Amino acid sequence: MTVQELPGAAPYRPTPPPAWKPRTDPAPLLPDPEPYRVLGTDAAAGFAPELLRRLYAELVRGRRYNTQATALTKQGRLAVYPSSTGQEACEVAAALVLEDRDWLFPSYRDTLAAVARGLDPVQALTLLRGDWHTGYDPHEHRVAPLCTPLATQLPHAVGLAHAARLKGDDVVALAMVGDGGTSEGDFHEALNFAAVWQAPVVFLVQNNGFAISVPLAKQTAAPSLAHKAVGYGMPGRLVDGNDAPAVHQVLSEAVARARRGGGPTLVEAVTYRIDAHTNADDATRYRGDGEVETWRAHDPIRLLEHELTERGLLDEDGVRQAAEDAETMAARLRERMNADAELDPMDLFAHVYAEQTAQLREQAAQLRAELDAEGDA
Amino acid sequence: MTVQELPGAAPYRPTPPPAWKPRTDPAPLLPDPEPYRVLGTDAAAGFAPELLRRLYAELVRGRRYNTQATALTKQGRLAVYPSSTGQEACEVAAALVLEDRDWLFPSYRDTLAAVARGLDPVQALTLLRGDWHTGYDPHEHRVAPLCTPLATQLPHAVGLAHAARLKGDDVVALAMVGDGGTSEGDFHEALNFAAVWQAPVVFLVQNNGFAISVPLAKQTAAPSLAHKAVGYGMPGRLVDGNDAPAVHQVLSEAVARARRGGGPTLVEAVTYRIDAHTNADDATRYRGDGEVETWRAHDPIRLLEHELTERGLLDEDGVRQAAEDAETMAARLRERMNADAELDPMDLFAHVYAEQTAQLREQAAQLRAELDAEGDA
Amino acid sequence: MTTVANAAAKPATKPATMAQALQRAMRDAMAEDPSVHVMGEDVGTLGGVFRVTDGLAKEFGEDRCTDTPLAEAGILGTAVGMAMYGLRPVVEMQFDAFAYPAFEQLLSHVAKMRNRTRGAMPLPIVVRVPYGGGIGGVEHHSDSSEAYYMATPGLHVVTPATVADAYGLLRAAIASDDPVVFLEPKRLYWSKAQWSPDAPDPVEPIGRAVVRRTGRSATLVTYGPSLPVCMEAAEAARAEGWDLEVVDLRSLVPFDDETVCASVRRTGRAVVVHESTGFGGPGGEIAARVTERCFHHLEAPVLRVAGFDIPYPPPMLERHHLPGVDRILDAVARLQWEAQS
Amino acid sequence: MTTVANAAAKPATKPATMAQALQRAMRDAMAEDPSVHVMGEDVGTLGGVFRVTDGLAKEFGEDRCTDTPLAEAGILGTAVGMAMYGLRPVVEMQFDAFAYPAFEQLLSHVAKMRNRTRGAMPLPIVVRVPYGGGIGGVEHHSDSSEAYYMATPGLHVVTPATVADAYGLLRAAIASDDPVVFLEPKRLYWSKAQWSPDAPDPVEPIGRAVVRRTGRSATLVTYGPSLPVCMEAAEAARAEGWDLEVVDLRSLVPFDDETVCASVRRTGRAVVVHESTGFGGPGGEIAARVTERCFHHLEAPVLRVAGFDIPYPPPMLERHHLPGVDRILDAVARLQWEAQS
Ligand SMILES: Cc1ncc(C[n+]2csc(CCOP(=O)(O)OP(=O)(O)O)c2C)c(N)n1
Ligand SMILES: Cc1ncc(C[n+]2csc(CCOP(=O)(O)OP(=O)(O)O)c2C)c(N)n1
Ligand SMILES: [Mg+2]
Ligand SMILES: [Mg+2]
Repeated sequence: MTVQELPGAAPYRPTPPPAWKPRTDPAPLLPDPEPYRVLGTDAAAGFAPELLRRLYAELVRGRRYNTQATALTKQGRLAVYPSSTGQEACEVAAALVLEDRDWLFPSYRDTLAAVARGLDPVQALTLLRGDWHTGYDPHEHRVAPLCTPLATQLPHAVGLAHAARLKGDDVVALAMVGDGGTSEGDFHEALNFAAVWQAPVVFLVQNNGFAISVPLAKQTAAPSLAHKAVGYGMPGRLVDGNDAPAVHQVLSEAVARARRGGGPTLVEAVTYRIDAHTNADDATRYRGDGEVETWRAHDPIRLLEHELTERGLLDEDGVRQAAEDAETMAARLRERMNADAELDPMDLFAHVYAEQTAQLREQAAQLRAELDAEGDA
Repeated sequence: MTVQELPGAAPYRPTPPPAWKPRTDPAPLLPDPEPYRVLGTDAAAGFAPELLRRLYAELVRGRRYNTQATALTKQGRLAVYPSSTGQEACEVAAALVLEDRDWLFPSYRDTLAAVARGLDPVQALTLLRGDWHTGYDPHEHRVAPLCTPLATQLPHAVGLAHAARLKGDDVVALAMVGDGGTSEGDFHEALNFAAVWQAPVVFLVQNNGFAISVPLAKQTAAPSLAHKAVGYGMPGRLVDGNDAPAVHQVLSEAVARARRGGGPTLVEAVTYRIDAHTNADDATRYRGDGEVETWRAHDPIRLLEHELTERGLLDEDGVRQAAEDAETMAARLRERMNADAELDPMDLFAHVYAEQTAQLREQAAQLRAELDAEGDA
Repeated sequence: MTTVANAAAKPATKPATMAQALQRAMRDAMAEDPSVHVMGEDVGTLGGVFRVTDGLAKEFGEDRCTDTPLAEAGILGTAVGMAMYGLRPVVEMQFDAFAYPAFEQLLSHVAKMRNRTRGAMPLPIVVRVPYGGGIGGVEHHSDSSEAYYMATPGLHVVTPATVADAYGLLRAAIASDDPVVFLEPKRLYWSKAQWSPDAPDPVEPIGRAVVRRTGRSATLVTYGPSLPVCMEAAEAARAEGWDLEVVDLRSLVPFDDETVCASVRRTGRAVVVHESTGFGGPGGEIAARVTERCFHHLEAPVLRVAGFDIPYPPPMLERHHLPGVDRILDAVARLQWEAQS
Repeated sequence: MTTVANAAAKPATKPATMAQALQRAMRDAMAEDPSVHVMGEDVGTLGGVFRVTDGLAKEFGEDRCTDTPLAEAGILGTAVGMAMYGLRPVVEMQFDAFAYPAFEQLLSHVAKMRNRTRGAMPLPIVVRVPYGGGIGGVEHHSDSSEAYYMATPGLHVVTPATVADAYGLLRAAIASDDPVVFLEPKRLYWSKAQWSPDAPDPVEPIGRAVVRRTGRSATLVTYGPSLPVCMEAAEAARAEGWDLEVVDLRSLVPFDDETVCASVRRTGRAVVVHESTGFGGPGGEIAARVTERCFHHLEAPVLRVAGFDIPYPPPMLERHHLPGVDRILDAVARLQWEAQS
């Protein structure tokens, strides 16, 4: 076929090109240029004192949980602990904005969010203690298994939210991921599916400045991680991750939007990992004390404490009360974690399949025999 | 540690939060709201007549190449052919904007771009004829193997461009991908690496409306695919993919930017796949004739022909000349493809490793013996 | 895991292709159970590139049979989330090699979720993978990837070789509370058999091999695309005086040691036949476990006829790669008949 | 493929860990050949989570030892492009299970590029994968993924078990013009040996197994993390009157049939030992090919001692999963000694 043979070719009169219309309006999708803040601004006055006090109490508990868990690694009671010290505002807000029927999809760093949602801390720490993988029934508190392969839990959150919507349930999923995790292909695929399906899901990126040793500048050249939302056609929000009411507000709005059928939102919370990556990491290899100190000054608890104190919503008694509550929780956790986990090696074969295969039955019998022989010896 | 024990805690005076600065300015990264067009606008006057004539000749050849290759599938001379009819402006421009030392990374649909870059069409079609996988030495014309697993060639382009830059060579890589391919994780990872490394690479997305049967609306909710650039911190450009000089200009600018160290660009060319996905596909299952007709009216060849004719740069002789050239090319291709490929089954073992393993030597000997036995029988 | 088909009054059979039987299995499962969802690339409007999901979107709506964005990890990953919420996703991977981007999700989540959660979060997902060669596909369209799946505890790996099994095994896979990788032999999609969609043959639960042809001289152990080749070889072997038994595994995981070993103990000789590459392929496991269990019944080592240890060849050369009748007979001839006791 | 180390005047040896030997191998390769680039997550400033790349970024600059964005397919995919342009990338995957997102790139490109292009585009890439358990790692940190790599033609698959081999094999891998999956046994990273970094033992080209201990009763065939266990088992076996030979494969692909079969023919009995799951694991292939080649020398079937067919256990239970001395001796005891001729 040559040009001339094109159907209806000559004489050719150009018609207007096929209509182009953007699928979504990019402008309202663009995140604010600065992280949204509440504390120290006029917006703070709009928050109910109960919410602020609740946040404060949870932050204090959260910090204590982090220090306690870290201490447990030193005592050999945890195999490893990735601390969220400095990130408690994100962890706590993520838990508090959800309804009971909603689902939380934590990453391996987010045991605190799971605990703030109501999970037994000992169960939340099972993975890191090493007696089993997921230490809880995910359906009980609607907390998905703590996820170690980075960003791989994001498509799960999308699928679950999508399924709930198909079933007519007004359930929202909130999925947590780190700045490093945003580089993974699964992040991209999850956000794209969510936007195409208009799934009721909220993605919370805790940008804590590092992926282990790799700083954000080596992770992305984007204006902000929230700007990634534009490429999926969903709103992106940028928030100060150490400002608990701000995080709470932004996430609440995103959850509400998702619940009313408005689709997914990407939230970037700018925060900082005060501790090393895990107790096994040596952060001095890749960052200076100065940076850490700057962020310590922007501590989520102090920020909120200052606001509450200034406004007369918190006095010395209140501070002491919060600290004591946290101490009680920590003592309880320490005590329970000091008890040896009860282990049955035969569990290794119990849950691989709904029904044990003949091969696994054979192998279980082998181990049973070995254990019996050991016992006899 | 309780709040009070935070180093240097009381009295706490809030300091300004740690500095926030966007890594790149999002505003200039945002693509134009409408696809950029040259034909039918004043911009057309700025183009050298030689370039426009060259583009025209290549488009006509390209169309003829497409129809010829499709015909070869009917004659059983090609196993399969994914036609780029209607997309010739993108294919041709992608080839023409590159210098000899640059690299082209085509997808499986882009044999035309490879041919326009100088590759022997028979070699370009080897994969689709089925006598070998890649039918050419990629180093000869700096054309990477035609890539079938979608978007997987994009990180290759980034790595090659990065390597060239590390070696001090001012080489640019241009990688081609479809609208469907942008949903793959590899697309995301490639663009992110490119932006972080400021690699001299240009990503050309041919948005032809469909991934086989799946329309763009089920593929993305983004304002445009070009908007995805924002999330990586690179410029995104939106261009009418049937407007050859427009595509040529946008790609040239992106290549120049990459070459002078300005980093990667994402270009979305809005076009349309006039034929079915491949000769094996039945497009009537998922789209109506009306849509196809609208796009036929916006045919890249006609658009350019009209412009050239109006401006007196092309007369009937010129049209005939282009058609005849194309016909000669097609006749030659037909003839050469009608010759049976020469095949040596022993090649199966020749290139798996630099040195054949003992196991492959054994297996080659087995096949040799079988073939000899066949020959004897 | 439940057995799904039950023998009713048997209406007359008529010819059906394997693709039709698979379609019918999904259709019937979707009609019976609203939690069954089909998803993948081009499965909706188009009905799949092999038309295996033809008509499902029309009958059940796009929410039950969904054209997804083009991203395999995303497809399987969202299916995991859907299964967490109680759905039973049936995922189509368009071709074998295009399942690779989903391996992370498959290996680290799909296979492990039940175990990680002590059974609290089973994932009843079926991953349908058209596999194998023989259809003249260009590169990446003809891989035999079963070894990867077999090496991943927590998955069931199933592959039909007949029209009736295509229906029965897919129904069983969808009914299974565990994830099943369901390997569909591409080149058998258009194979036909007399079959009644209205009274499909009862199918046993996943995990049972079947003797397709009894014989006394040696056992051919095979599955999926290689079954018809083995049946043909067994026919041809008669001329050489060999009476071959043919075992169709149907399920690679769990593996039916009982049926396979019973056959090999009877015949004393065995050849494993598959398209997948030999080295590191399924045949090694099969030969090893048969030998472990039947050593003193073996007159000769268990041999393997497999694809060569090379990337899958281009269309024009694939016939040299694929196990054919002659290569099988050559292997049978090497079973040390001179040593016959 | 070239042999890289040459015996010079031998300076005194001193104790070194496997991690140090690996570091030294990269360092020496980078110093000799400017096209060698190390890349991965945390390999630069931090020196890798196992410190195997410690100091390389400092010595050679961030362009030669690069902290990449966090995306395994992207890392391997860009390495492919770099190799296309003549570099020799050495890629680190942080842990075994985190290599899975890169499988698509590995299976469809890295393994196939040379073949696809008739040798025009070889990819001299080394993919370093810390693998295996025994270090108390939580889930996804202790997988033995070698079966996946073995089933993929076009890859070399290598794993050192000693400090000297760690250096020699990694040098050979980097020097190889083909892609090499280099499996580093995590739990041997801190194992020590007397070794001289200045005159490393000459190493043979990739593909040669080595007899680590001679013996007459039976052969233990093993590799990587299981070698020390097998050596211990062989010591312990003396008390039972068994004199065990131990073969360290070093290279799973290409496989050294010659060395392995020579040993098994001598001893007449064999046990394959590895951490990877048994079903579908490397042992099946090894047992099958040894049996094919040595059938009439075998007094008993080749047995396998492997990890169970389960997802890798949590830290507190891993000792029950890993092949230990007792389990190896049990297997040796089942080698039908009563049938001894
Ligand atoms: C797929 C995958 N690759 C690599 C790792 C190893 N790894 C664990 S944490 C981590 C850094 C994560 O950084 P980020 O996403 O920012 O989360 P953060 O640790 O800061 O909370 C890496 C590389 C992993 N867990 N999963
Ligand atoms: C990883 C992968 N998944 C699936 C396929 C099968 N497939 C081939 S082409 C195609 C559609 C591609 O659409 P698009 O990217 O828009 O390119 P186009 O065909 O329109 O040029 C699909 C799904 C593939 N080749 N690779
Ligand atoms: Mg981080
Ligand atoms: Mg398209």
